[in-house]
Amino acid sequence: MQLLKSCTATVTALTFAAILTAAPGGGTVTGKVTYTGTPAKPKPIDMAKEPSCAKQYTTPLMTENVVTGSGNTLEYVVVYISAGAPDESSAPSTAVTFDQKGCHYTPHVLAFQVNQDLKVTNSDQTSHNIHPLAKINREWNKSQPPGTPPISEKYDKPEFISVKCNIHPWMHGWFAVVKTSHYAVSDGSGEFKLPNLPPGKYTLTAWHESYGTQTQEVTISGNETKSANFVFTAKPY
Amino acid sequence: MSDASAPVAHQHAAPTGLLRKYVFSLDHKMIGKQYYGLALVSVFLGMILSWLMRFHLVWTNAAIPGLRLLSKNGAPGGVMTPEYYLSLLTMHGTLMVFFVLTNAPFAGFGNYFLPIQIGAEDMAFPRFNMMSFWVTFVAFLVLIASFFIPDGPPISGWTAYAPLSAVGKDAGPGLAWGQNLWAISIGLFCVGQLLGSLNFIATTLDLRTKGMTLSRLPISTWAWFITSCIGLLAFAVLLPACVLLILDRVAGTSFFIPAGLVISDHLQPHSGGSPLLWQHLFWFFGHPEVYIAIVPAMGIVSHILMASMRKPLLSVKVVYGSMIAIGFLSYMVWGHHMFLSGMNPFSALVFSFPTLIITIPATIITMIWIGSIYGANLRFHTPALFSLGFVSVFVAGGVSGFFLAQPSLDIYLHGTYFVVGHFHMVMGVAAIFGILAGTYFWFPKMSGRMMNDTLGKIHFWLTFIGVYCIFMPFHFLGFAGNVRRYSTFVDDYLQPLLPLHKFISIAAFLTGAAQLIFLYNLIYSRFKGAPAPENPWEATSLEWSTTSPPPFDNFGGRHVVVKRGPNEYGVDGAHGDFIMQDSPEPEPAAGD
Amino acid sequence: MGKLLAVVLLVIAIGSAIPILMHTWWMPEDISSHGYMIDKQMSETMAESGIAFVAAQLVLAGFVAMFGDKKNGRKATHLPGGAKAVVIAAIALVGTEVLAPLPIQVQAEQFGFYFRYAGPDGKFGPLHPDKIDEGNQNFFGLDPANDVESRDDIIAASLVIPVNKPISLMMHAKDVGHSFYVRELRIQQDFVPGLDIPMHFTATKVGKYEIVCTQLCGLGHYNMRAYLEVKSQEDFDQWLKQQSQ
Amino acid sequence: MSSMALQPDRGSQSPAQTSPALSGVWVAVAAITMSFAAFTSSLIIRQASGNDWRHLALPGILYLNTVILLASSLTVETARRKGISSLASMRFWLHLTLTLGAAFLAGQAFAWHRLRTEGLYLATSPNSSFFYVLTVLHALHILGGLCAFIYVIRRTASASLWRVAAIDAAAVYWHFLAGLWVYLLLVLRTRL
Repeated sequence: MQLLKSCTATVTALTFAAILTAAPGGGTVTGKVTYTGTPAKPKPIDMAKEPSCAKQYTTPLMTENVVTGSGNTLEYVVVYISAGAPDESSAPSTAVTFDQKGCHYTPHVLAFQVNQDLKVTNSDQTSHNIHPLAKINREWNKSQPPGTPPISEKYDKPEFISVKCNIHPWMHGWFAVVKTSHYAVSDGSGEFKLPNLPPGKYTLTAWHESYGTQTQEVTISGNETKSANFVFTAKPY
Repeated sequence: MSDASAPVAHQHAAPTGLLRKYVFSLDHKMIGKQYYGLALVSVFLGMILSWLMRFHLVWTNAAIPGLRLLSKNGAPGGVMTPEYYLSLLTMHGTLMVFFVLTNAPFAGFGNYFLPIQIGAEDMAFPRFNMMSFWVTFVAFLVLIASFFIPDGPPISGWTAYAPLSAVGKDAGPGLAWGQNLWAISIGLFCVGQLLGSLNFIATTLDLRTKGMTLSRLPISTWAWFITSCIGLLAFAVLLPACVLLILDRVAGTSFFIPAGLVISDHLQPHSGGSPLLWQHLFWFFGHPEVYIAIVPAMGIVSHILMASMRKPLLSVKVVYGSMIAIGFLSYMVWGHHMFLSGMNPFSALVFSFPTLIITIPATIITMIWIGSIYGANLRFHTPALFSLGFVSVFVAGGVSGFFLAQPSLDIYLHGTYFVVGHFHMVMGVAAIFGILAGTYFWFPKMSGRMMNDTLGKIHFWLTFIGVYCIFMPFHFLGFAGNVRRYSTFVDDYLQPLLPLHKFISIAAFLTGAAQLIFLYNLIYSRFKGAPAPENPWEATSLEWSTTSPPPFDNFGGRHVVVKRGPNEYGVDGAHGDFIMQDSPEPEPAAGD
Repeated sequence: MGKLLAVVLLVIAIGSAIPILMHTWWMPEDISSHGYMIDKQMSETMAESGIAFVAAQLVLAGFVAMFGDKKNGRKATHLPGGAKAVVIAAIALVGTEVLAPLPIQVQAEQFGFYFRYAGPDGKFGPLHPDKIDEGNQNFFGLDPANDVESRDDIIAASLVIPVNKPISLMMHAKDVGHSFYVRELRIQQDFVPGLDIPMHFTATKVGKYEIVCTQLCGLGHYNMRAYLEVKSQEDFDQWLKQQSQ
Repeated sequence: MSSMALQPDRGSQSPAQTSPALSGVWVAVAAITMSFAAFTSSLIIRQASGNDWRHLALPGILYLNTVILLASSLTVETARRKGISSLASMRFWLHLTLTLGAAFLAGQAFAWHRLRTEGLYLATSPNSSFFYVLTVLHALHILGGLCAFIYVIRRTASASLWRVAAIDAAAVYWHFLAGLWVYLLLVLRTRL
């Protein structure tokens, strides 16, 4: 009886493992995010009030609301499957980390899944308060003195949450909480990649903090790699 | 309510049930002890909070053992966060000002001794009296509850300046439910104090025993009576302020919140309110509150000083007059707390003048105390020491008040530790010395046992030296421009001041630890102290002509008849150099 | 008649000036350690207004005496330069007193100070609280897309001022109550939300000083500060030019 | 409790022969005056501080309520004077007062209802905020007065030894509330 039970368990585990390892064989969506028009110039940040941070920069840190690359590419755009994929039953067990270093959030936009562990760390010699201005999820506001353990939190509903530090008003970042495991944030060259998509018809959404959202449909069959590009309209102010 | 017209409760036997005797007691003596006990719990709680704050100020990034258990969010890994420091600051101030400085010298001792000193069997409205304590107790529980909610206690200080206190969670942790609990607690506290003051006034006016004319009232009763008049009007103003604050917070009104505020990126949905309105209402209460704390202590100390000096004060009538003047003027000076609030310079002048005037009666009283010591036969028992210590710290705290009364100097000193030093000296330490003097003086009467005098003296010297070590340097910090209410000193110009802060912190730990001697003495003497005689201090007022402790109806069915004033010291009495107020012996010639 | 009026004016001017210069009715002797600043301020104001007062009376008296009606039909003339000269002279005269202060807006917020200079156009753009976007360095809620005046406004995290020049600070709170305290300036003034409070001062020494908040404003109160940089006029102009680029 | 309350007055040994109930009420009147002074001062400051004051037209029923309340002040005075000679007559006048007081509260409730149907809620404008705060708090004090009358009526039914202090105290309190209401009505009506 005992043996039978453990056998069943092993078989179940193997089946799951098979499914999981089989999944990577799906299709991939890659693309590039660009803009047209004239975006606002990044502005230098004056950290005079916090000398321990200011001295870490030889040239001032610039604002990151709109970060562009050569060829009109746009960084920090969250691209994710907003419809078509089944809702994830469980969040990944790995935690994502949001670091505060030099009075600056790294990364500027952090995407993670609903119910996934979020760790906020403070690498500075000064206290920060992490204040994600959630509207759908529960809002919290916690200080983190230097040298204290990371703050652990979770979000149980999808939302784009603006994150600020009241002590250092220039600090600003975003949590992109999504309910799918298929998401990416465009990199310095505006590129993103969503691998491992099983065949199906999907709605792809791209979100930018200043320029809003765009969607497009994409159909995946087999192991193909499809391309989907987004173009945002930039405004000078 | 239903008992409003029944002045006397004690014509039947004392209650025997535990609940009626110790909890929902109608007996003013038990209610007085309950107030005192609540103040005792609050003062040690407040002191522990001040320890935590002083520790954090000088060892900012060090973990405090056990703090993590108190608050997970407030002390991640045991290191205090800036907001938790402010939470503790708020709770320290609120506990000390309301639940200690108002409760102990006024409601505590006043409840116990005012009826006895006027020869009454109880307060005028025993049911109101009981309600007053239990409402205050609920206020205490509501306040303490804020420690146990996730966001913690409010961070807006004991003055709860709007709009910080009015806008809610956007402005920081503790400003959601923590601030609600604070406002509810203070509102309830006002109700409790209003009931108490009403009782004190009616009792003093109507229940004096035969022969107890107003001029024969002991000076402590005078002080309680004046204080209840101040408190009645002051708390009657704070209560509406709390009501309006709560409405702004929960009902979306805009009494204190102006338009166009953006807090944590959130445009507040309010319009047109006036933050200065809160300041006016609060300080209209707040300044009289200083005298609610200090006038009873003045009365207690005068009372004890006469018994220790074995002579009356130079002029008791002048002290009465000065206390009344202080009470009256305290309603005209609230604006001096707002010199920096954008009042026009003319109003600053208007408020500066009575502020300087109000120092005159306080100075008169102080000079009378000091002048009366000339030619006295001082008995240096513990209550006397604390009374003399009171005079000393009151002078120290009063003198610094001269600086702050002048707008041009206040502009430099207002936001600094100078103010912290000033009000801790004149309001905190002085009133606490009054409470301690009263405790050592009246403990025999309240418990029937003497407190240990040697321990008492050790306690006095450690405390007396300790408070000067703590609060004098605060003034120096103030001159150096050290800003108060900072949880960490990050400014460049504050760095050279850190050693002085370290000195203050260590002095605070030691002085606080010395209070454990008092606590031990209190508990030990309650059960093991030497039995107290009826009149251990050879004092004259009526509480000393009944047993220790007094019977349920205070005088064991005896109808006390008062023959003379309360200050018959330094005379040729039948039992020594004093004559009791109710003593039937004839008036002797005064012999100094 | 003109001569008489002139004489009377002269008597008034001199009669008013003498007691002031002689200190006949003056403030009592200062016996505080702090009062010298108030005395100094009073003397300065008195000297400036006094000179202006006497000069105006003298000029008036002179003109009255010189330009009385001579009956011989002299053609009326205007002051050389006309109204323009008068306006310029008036601006120059009053301007040193009233218009000269450099207007700077200071906004206190959780938890910092931000300073706004009007920029080359000399005008402050209007504020729109709903446009505040701190992550994008828009601390004041300017709307450069629609308000032309806002486009050249200079926002700084430090208060940079020229030495020996009157400064007019307009104090504005974004969220809750704050206070502006500079020990060296002997200045402390609350920000009251909903009120714009003016404050005037002149710094007399070049250097870098700390501005701190002394009104409990929330969890970051202890870290709410900025620097006051007092520069020479040339350095200040240089800095301003650099900022407006 | 009531047995205790019926004990004869011990004031015989007191030098001051006034009743604590009466002095207590006067003290309470002082405190309530202070509270409402604080509220109405706040109203004046608030009216001047913002430009969002929307002066509301008071519902007409308030004037009827005022008449009712003033009438009840007369009836309670009659009750107090009749009480010296006839307990039964006093009870009648007290019942009448009680009814008028209840009618006043009902009238106030109707006034609140009227404002709500006009879309004027507590948080609508500073004027409506103050209207609700002042009228509701005044109504709570009226409720307290009605409780006092019920107590006095019950006492007249059971006590053979009638102490006049309770009715005196209740009457003082009631007259004060009537005066307070007229003051509040004027403050709310007047645009400063």
